[in-house]
Amino acid sequence: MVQGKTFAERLGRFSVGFINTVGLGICILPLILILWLSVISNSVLSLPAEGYTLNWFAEVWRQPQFIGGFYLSTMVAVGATIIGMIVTIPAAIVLVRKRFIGRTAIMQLLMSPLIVPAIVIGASLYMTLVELEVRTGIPATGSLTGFIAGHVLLTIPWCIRLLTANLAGLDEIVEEAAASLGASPLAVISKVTLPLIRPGIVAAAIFSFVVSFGNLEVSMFLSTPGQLTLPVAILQYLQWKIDPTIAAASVMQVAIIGLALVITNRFVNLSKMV
Amino acid sequence: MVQGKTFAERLGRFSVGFINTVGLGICILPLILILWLSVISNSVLSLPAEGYTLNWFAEVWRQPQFIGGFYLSTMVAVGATIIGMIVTIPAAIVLVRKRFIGRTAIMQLLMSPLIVPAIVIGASLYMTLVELEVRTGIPATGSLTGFIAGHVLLTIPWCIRLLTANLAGLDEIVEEAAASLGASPLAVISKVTLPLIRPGIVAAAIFSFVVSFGNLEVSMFLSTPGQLTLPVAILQYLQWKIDPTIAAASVMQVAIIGLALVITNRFVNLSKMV
Amino acid sequence: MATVTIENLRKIYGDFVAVDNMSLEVKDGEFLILLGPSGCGKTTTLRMLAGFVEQNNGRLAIGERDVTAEPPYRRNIGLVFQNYALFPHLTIFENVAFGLRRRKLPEDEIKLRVREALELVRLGHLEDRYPKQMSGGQQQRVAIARAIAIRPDILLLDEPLSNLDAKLRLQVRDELRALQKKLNITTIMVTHDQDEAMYVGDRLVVMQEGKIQQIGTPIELYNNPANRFVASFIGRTNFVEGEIAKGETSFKAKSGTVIATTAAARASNEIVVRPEMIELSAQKTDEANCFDAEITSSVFLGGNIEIVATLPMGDAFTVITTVKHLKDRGLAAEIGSRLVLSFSPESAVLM
Amino acid sequence: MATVTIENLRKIYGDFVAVDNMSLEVKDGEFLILLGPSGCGKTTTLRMLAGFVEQNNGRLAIGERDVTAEPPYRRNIGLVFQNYALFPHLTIFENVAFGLRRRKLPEDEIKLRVREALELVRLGHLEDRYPKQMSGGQQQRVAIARAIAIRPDILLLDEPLSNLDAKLRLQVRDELRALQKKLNITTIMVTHDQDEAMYVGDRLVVMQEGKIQQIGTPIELYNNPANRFVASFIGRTNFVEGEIAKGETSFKAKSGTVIATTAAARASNEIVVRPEMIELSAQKTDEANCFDAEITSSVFLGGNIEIVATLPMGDAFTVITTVKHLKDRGLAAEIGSRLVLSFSPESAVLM
Repeated sequence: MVQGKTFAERLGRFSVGFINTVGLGICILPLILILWLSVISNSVLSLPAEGYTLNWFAEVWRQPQFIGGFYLSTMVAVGATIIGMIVTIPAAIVLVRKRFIGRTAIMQLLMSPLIVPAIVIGASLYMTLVELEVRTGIPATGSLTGFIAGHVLLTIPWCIRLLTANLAGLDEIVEEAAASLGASPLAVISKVTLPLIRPGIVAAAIFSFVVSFGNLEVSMFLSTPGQLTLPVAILQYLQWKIDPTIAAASVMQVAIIGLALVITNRFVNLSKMV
Repeated sequence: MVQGKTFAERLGRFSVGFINTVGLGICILPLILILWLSVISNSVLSLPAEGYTLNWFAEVWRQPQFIGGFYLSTMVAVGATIIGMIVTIPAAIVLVRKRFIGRTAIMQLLMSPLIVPAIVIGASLYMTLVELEVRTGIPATGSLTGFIAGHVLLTIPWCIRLLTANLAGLDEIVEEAAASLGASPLAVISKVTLPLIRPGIVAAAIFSFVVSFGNLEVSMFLSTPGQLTLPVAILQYLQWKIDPTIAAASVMQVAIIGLALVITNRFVNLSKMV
Repeated sequence: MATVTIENLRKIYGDFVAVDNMSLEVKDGEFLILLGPSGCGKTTTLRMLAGFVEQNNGRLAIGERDVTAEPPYRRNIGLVFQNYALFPHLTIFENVAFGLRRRKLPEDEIKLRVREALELVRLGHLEDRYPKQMSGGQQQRVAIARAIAIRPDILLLDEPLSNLDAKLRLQVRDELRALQKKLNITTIMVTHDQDEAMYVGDRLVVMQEGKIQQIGTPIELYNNPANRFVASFIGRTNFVEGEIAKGETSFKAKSGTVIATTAAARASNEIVVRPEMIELSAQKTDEANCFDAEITSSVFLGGNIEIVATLPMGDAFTVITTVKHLKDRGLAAEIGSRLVLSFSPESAVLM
Repeated sequence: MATVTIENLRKIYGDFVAVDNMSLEVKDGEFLILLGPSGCGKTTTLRMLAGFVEQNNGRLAIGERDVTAEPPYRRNIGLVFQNYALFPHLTIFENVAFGLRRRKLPEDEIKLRVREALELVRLGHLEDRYPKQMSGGQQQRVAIARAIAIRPDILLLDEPLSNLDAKLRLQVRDELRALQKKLNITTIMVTHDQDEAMYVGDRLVVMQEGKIQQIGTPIELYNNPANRFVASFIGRTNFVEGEIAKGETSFKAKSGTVIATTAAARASNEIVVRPEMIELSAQKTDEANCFDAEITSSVFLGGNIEIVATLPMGDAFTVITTVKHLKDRGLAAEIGSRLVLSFSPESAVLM
């Protein structure tokens, strides 16, 4: 558009620029701060910085709960992502491609974990698992299975949302073309539908991983001593001691997720789909 | 599509049905359980039920931290939603409509809170506010302003995402038509763009409210004694006592959010846009 | 290569009757067109033939084979869609090979038949490209190659030309017609464009509101439209309201003008005169219908010229002729000039 | 109501020259068409006139007013888009009133002018509807009313008919032409459809690759195309390759056929003969170009008939004539039948 010149327009432009800058600043300021805090040499988390060191990152590795937390978080996130994908890919295909009674209702129910506060999900899941433990004698809280089951719940709405959006954008006519060429319904899905929604599948998997890896509310309820995810370990450490280790652990957590994203970005253009 | 008949197809159909049912079950089971737990008369949260009562809901209202938590959560959620919208509507318009250098980078930065674990955001925000308190002497943690500032951070990515999706779906040609009829850029936005992305604005506002209302990680860090949001209050209560009150409080939290959604649904079709 | 039998086909969506008890025989090797405005049921009929829409009633057969209950992937029908519907993740070669691989043919055979199909549409040199690297016309030719590579019993085309540019449309249209004649494959095409339909179709099925209005060759439909709808949909038409009793040979127009016709088979209150059947001249002719007229509009359309000539009684006739024809007769088609308009009684067709 | 001046207009996207140093004068009240295939720069030109695309070079003026640096909302141009671009959240009345409200006219004046504009497109009775409750043809008529209600200096139309059905397109086309003549408003329309262009346009600007190929009335472009591109884009054409030296009157085709022409203004190796300029007859004529030929293809197109006649030397000529014309001459257009083909030296135009 050609530049406008009236005062009102200039004011409008200025406000937009100002609000954008402030918004952006609010968003990235904490991340910059935590990055800074992770390298200051003060032994208690405070400012001004007395000097700079990378020791806190080494310190993270000396804390067994961080190592264990990192390991457990990764296992849980990977497990929840895989199981979530196995459940949601067929579900999404059925939801988008078939017209049946109650379709909208099911769609909304599958979305409900997005709306229900995570602490409610965590608490109800905890009670379910405790009940299960009491009844069957099989330990559920603190077990990898329990964590994964809980986290799958969190990832399902993300996966359904990303996959159904991708499927809805895929012209059904291409699937019809495949059928007319002799492809059975299963062949249509494996040869046409799945290859074409690969971006959606990758995006869903990444989001599942990120949501699961970063989750606190649900993990908190499911954790038992010695079986902590990284966010829970960070929380517990914070209750005990506030030093830059915690900033370093946070930075590492963000770095790991960021790395996963950068690697995936090499294969599919993430910014187009998230 | 006409029904297929081979064994492989039947197997495929069966698996899809099975996986769907299980997936759905996993999703709604905890919600049903918590609803049930909120009405059993056992004084400790356990099964089997000894009887049914609605007393726990009354009990919620006798707990000052729940009342205060509910009030604070609502204030924070409303505040964060309003400020989030003021910041993100112009930002989204600029991001979608203008081509400028660094546009993609800014878009990704604005999305970053979706990817960074909430506990990291909470921790870094906490440190920022503590630092601010120390430097300025103005109390930041536990203040409504502090809470809202923290929660706006959480709502920004949601708003940007929903608004940009809506804006991208709006044919620019309608805006050009308005300009050709003599509407200045500001008139185009107020008379055409904003009315047409109303569904996106409503969806963004709802999501902001829900995300803010249900948040635990950030609120946890910002809470001071006597200044708790509802999820933090529930968490603290859980550490002290496990009885059906907590289930009742959770049910009420979900009910409030659900009610907000139902009311909004009367004005815009939510299932189309979320 | 087969006949197609449609018997009492019916499709209802809620209250809306999309296709109403339709019966039709398509001959072996015929190029049949389903023609009509949007919503007339032509596409629904095609989709029922392909198996994507389930009929409420009726029987469908390809040759001797009843396909009424067959799923799409067992009907052995070649389909070409309006928006090409190529597989974007596969090369042109793999697009064309898709149907052959589903048939589990040996690799050598697949190569042979893909190359053959691509040669037919003159795209053999582009087999390693992806669909998005090609123009619309090329993509539609690939879609045609993909459909014929499986050697289908019949070919169904759903508005295959309407996504193409005006000039390209003519080219692909000519190719499509030549290919169909060469392969001699029974073909059913859906279109809303009468020019396209007349150009490629052996027979045209004109549909409206789910019902067949008339079936015939282009010249049959043009010369003897069964009703007002067909008359207005096929070619351009002058409608004249008035009245004629059974057996009479003169039609009294509302304006008072009297038009000579052949003996009326029945009473009627409307006739049509095709704009191309009207002759313009400087002097009176000895044609039964001969009127003085004034040119009130004249548009040059490249070769053709479209003239509106108004009679003293007020009747306006559109006349389509060629510039050459006018020149040969020494006529200028200037607005306001006066001339004589004449047409034979056979050209005044009863509605 | 104003002239439009385009001077040295140029637009470059990266390496791609969309519009290449274009200059053009549009007369007051003229209906000018920018015609060309997709990507020829016609839409970019229109968008620069409207102010939505900034030119790299050049000057634009409406009447005496230089609008080169004006933003779109101060150019006072009426715009009609391909996809109507109505405001879906406003009623028809408010859609048409939009531009008037921006001009802060009194409410009475707005009511008057909205009603007037809607009457012009015969939609006065639907002012309370919303766009989505209307058909495509009605929506486009509202878009036209909205554009003219602001009494713009000029009207710009961007493929206004291409989203409409074939039959509806003809109707809206006729209305558009009548309305433009009635209001006598300078109008520039972009289209890729030559029939549409010839029907409505006073003058046509044929564009290719960002450059103007020829400007002229339909009949000028048809009779004297400046180059091969214009010849093939406007109307149907028979190209004959061969050679002729300057001043000569006989063109030697590659096949060996000799074609009589008017004295060549320059040496050339191609001529074009319009299909409508060729006469078919049973006997030899005394026309300078007269050849025996065999009909190798014949397609009835409703009134017109398109015949391909092949000469003994192998040259194939497409001939377009009417069924009536053939009948008057007692010719049957059956494939395989032999007849005589003739055309005047003036009809063989040098490229």
